[in-house]
Amino acid sequence: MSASVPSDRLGQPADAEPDEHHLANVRIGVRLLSSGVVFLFMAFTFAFWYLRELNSNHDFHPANVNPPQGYGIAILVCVIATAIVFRRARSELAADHEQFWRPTAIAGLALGCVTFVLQIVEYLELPFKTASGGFASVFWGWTVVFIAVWLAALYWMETMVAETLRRVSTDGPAVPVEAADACLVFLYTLAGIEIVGYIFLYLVK
Amino acid sequence: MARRVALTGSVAIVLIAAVLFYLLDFLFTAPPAISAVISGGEAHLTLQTVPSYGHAPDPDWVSYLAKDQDGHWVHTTIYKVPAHTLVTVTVYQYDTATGLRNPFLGQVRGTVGGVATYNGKVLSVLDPNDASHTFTVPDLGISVALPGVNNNAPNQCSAAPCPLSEAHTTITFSFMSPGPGTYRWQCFVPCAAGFYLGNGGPMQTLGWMDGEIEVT
Amino acid sequence: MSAVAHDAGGPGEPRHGVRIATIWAVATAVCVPLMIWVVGPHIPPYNGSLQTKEQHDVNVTLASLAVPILLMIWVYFGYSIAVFRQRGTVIVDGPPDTGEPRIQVLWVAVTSVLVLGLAIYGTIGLLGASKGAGGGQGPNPLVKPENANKILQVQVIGQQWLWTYRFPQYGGVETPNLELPVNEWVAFNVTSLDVIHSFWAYELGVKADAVPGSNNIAYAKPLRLESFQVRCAELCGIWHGHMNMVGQVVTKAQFASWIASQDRKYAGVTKYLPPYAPYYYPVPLRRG
Amino acid sequence: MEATSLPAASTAPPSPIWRELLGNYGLPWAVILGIVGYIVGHWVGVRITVDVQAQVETDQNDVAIFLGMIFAIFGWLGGLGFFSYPISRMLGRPPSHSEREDHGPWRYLRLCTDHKVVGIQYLVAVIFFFFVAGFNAMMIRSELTSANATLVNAGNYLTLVGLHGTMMLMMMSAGVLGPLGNYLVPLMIGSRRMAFPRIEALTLWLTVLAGFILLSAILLGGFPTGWTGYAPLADQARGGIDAYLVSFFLIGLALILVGTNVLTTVITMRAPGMTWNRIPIFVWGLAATSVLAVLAAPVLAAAIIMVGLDRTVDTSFFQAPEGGSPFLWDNLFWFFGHPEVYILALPGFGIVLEILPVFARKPLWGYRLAVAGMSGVALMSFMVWQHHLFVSGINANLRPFYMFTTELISIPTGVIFLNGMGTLWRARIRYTVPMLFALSFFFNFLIGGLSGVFLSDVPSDVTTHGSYFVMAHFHYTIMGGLVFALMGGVYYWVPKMTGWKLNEALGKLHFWTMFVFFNLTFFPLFAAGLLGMPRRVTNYNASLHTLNVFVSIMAFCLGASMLIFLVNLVWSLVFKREPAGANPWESKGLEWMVPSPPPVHNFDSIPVIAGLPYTYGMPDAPAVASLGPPRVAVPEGGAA
Repeated sequence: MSASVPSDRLGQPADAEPDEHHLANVRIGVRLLSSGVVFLFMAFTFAFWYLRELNSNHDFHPANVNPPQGYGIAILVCVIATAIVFRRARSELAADHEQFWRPTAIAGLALGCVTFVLQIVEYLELPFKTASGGFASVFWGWTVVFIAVWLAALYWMETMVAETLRRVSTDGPAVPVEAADACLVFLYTLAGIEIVGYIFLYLVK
Repeated sequence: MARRVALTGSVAIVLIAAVLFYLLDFLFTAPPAISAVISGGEAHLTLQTVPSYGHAPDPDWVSYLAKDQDGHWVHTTIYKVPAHTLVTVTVYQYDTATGLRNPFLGQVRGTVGGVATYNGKVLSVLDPNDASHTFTVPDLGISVALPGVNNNAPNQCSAAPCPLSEAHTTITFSFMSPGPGTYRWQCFVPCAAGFYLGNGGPMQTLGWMDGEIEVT
Repeated sequence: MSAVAHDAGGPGEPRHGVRIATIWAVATAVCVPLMIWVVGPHIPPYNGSLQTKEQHDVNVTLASLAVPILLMIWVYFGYSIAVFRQRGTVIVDGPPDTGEPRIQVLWVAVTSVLVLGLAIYGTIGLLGASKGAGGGQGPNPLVKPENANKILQVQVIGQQWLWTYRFPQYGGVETPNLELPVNEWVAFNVTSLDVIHSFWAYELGVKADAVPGSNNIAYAKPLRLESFQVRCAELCGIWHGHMNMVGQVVTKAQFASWIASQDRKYAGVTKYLPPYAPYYYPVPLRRG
Repeated sequence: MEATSLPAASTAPPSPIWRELLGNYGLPWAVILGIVGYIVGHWVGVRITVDVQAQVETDQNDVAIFLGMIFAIFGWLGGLGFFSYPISRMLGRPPSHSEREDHGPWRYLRLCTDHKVVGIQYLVAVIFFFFVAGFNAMMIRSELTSANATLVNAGNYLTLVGLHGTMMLMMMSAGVLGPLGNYLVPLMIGSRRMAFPRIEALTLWLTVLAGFILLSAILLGGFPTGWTGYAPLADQARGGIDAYLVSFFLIGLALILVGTNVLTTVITMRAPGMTWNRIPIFVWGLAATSVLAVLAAPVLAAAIIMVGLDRTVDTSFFQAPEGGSPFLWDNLFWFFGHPEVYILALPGFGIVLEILPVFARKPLWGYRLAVAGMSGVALMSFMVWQHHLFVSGINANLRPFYMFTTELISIPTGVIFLNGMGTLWRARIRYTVPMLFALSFFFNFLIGGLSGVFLSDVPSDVTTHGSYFVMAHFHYTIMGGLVFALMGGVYYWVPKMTGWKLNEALGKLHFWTMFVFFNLTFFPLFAAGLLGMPRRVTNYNASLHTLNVFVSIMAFCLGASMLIFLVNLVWSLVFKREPAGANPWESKGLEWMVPSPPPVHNFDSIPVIAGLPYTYGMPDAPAVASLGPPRVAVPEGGAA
């Protein structure tokens, strides 16, 4: 599908300034959506502490239900690494080092994909199924929703990488730095959520 | 202008058709009512409980069936009974035991003499773990637990209406019908397989394990 | 565009403020006593129990407090609709006042004081003589009557579409009908076997959600020998509206003979009942 | 509308062959791909769970229904062409703001990023689903004319109540943000479009799809839980509950997106000169609502995901015997529930305070107080949710706290009355239809608010919780408050949106019948509640029979009065079409300085705002904005 030729429908030449708001909108929009996502995971966090405290029928966390610590750490590290690598890529972009921005951004995207794959593999190797108590439910609920939201982050990084690779004109940065900043805000939010999730899913007994 | 009239008219017709479909196909659907057989000043009701109905729309659902005036098994739970007469109920029970959620309902209540005959034995309390279904009319204080067929009985019935040749238990009891009115009745054993706590689907749908006794 | 009549409240302008205030004062002076003494007594719930008396008093107080506020708004709006009208066809603008900080501060202050008062009043009602005003207070109630564990305990078991009651102090007998001694404290331990119901004894002013896996305690002290309707106040499935029964408040002696008769009547099934517990997890647990 | 100076603008290649053959993206394709998606999803779902015993026995495979609906959503969005932009972005093309828009009536059945088209689409959708839910209400009242279940059997009655409640709340939460928000916010803050035009169209089509998915609950056997969807009952219900969950999830998603869109537009795209205290009060109302929508809807989405997992993969979030707890749903749902009811109330405040100055010919009295009031309501609505659970047995020691916060929130809510009274002081009131609705809002919301004070008091709440008293309270605040305000907004702004006047006589007839019969319908229900009639029941004791028959008759008259509104809309907008001109109400709002209906680009050049649009009674005050020279053949560039 080709990008439509931006012409005003009534044949009048388009106005000159609609684009100036785009980056400001993305900046505000990502902060709003990130706070929405934080509330989404706050609901799961509340579910964990609430069910743990109630521990109805002493079946919240049966002894044999233990998440694989190895995968937990691996996913945590990958999520944080994605954020750090992409932050590095952003500073390259800001410093107009086009040649460093490209590989670092691709590395960030790759790390994101690794995180996704790791989570899927963890599901296959998971010792407990969904029907083993409140903790297992919260574990599955949290990780499934996190991976779904993580896909949105991957999509965003992918669009920036694709836009860089496809560049036609060479003046100015491949991707507006503000767009990279906005994506970073989203990545920081998800990294923070993953840290909180890691603590109560893997460490708290 | 004519085009606009036609457009608005056609939209109106489509909407009215949708409303009628919604009303007739969903809201006002109710199982047919059958009336008890009257003989010699007494009313007789013959019911049957099957583990799975076996036909559309829900083949796997557990259900009651009732014999109408001329002896055909009808898939309904709405029974018409004359007022202030002795009603004798015979239930052929084809399902296996699931066990009562509230053991109290093993107690036979509200029947003549406070007893019911299970395969010939007269009892006033049934062991809750043997119960497969109940016939309970809470507003009238009537409650009779129906024992189940043992699990490994040979010829178990799987599709309604089940013939008497297949494994079943027979329960008979009688009660005095009250003044005119509509009284809901239901099964209190969580027998809706596949639903959480066994209380979904057929247990919450008129015509399967819930019904009304219309006293006229 | 609209012509502007800049009438800055000249001498001919009637003193609207004073008029509105007087109308309001007269109306309040008439209506508040009307509400307290004439309408008030008819506001349900009536005096079936200590709890309904508390609820009745709260309702009457709130109603008689609401009357002046209601009248203030009605009189003001009625007056402005009648008097501050556009006269003639030419559209004339009113005075350009955009806000009086003093009035705003006064309004917020008055409403805050009113609200604070209501909250304190409600809390006093909650913690007062009615010991929780008949509402369910969960496993460890905030407010208990004196020697709470010696009063009559009634376990209310809600299940999909029937209320049954167990009496732990009388051998754990379970019965579908309920009789209570008059002028005695009773503790309802409300629980459920499947989904959320809500035990509502209307005339006793008791309402407590029946939640599976939790014991919800509500206190009541019936005061009159009357029957009370029991209904389910939380949607629980097809027969939610039919989960009704009628209980009876009887004298202490009648209660003793009734509970003994229930013991005899249901002796057969009592031995099958699970041991008395604040809540039950009945089989089948998984899907049936 | 794009500036031609985009960095990598490429001329559009000729449309691909398949596009010519199959015709364009649009509603027909959306419906076809939606249905095909459901069939494929259902088939896949059945294949996946062929060995899961629990799913087989219920004759209705929840996994298959959920998968079917998810595929249907993707089919619907694909058919409308929503995936073409993300795919082009993933292929590296630069962001663009407008789909290929063409004019003519068919753009209303297609993905169109013009905020005015989306506004009208929303209005039609909200009114359509409002009437569907209203029809359900008529069926409920006709069932309640008899003291026990006669017309509709008890099981279907619960689906009826659930459909009425859920659809009304779904449509009313987007009821003002959608139509009036999308249409008017750009016009009132001097911008050409919303911040994210494509997301705006997405929220519309998600809302429409959610409405139809909820209606499909009938085909899946209905759901017994009502709009609150309480926990173990939701786990246990038949297939219809899946339709309820998916449609409420879509509405939650649409709420987050429309909230983000409106709030971002207000923050970044105000015309030069429009400082924070020059924003019209209606836009403030929507901004406060958007904050609530963005933060509260995700909690609902999480709770719905939990029930979905409980029903499909056998987790036990809400199953007490398995380590879950029904209280979890209570808390999560009402944590969303109370901000939701303020998402319903705040737009009503915004509309009324916008209409009042115009017909009282006086500036809005206490503008800053109104803004503070709305923000106060938005902030505190997250701290009151357990007043729905006073008798549920959850942490009894917090009762006084929640009683206090619930009483506290009535202060900012009460501020609206002071604004109204101040604006009417020595005003020059014109009794046009919008003004009648605005004034009746105060009458109804006063009764709703005071009954709310009763409910927030625990001793009084013990009898009234879960009874018809609560039902009358929230009908007074939502129908008496929001729907009356929305009707006022429709009568006030439809001449601007369509360019045609709504018939004044029919409007007044509609108002008076609606106002009288609304009060006659719902005021007696306070008494029914206090006399012990629980909500959502088919049978009540005989002593309430005459009261219920009276209320049912009044409800039918209320339904008839809503039909008058429909007749007025169809008559005035389809047949009579009497032109309304740019400013029929002599208002000073910015949206009234452009022709009605406004041109696609709203303003010839971005206006410079001079002050608040409430300068009534100030003859020397400048107009709210200077629009700059009208657009000539070749405009000399952008904003003045």
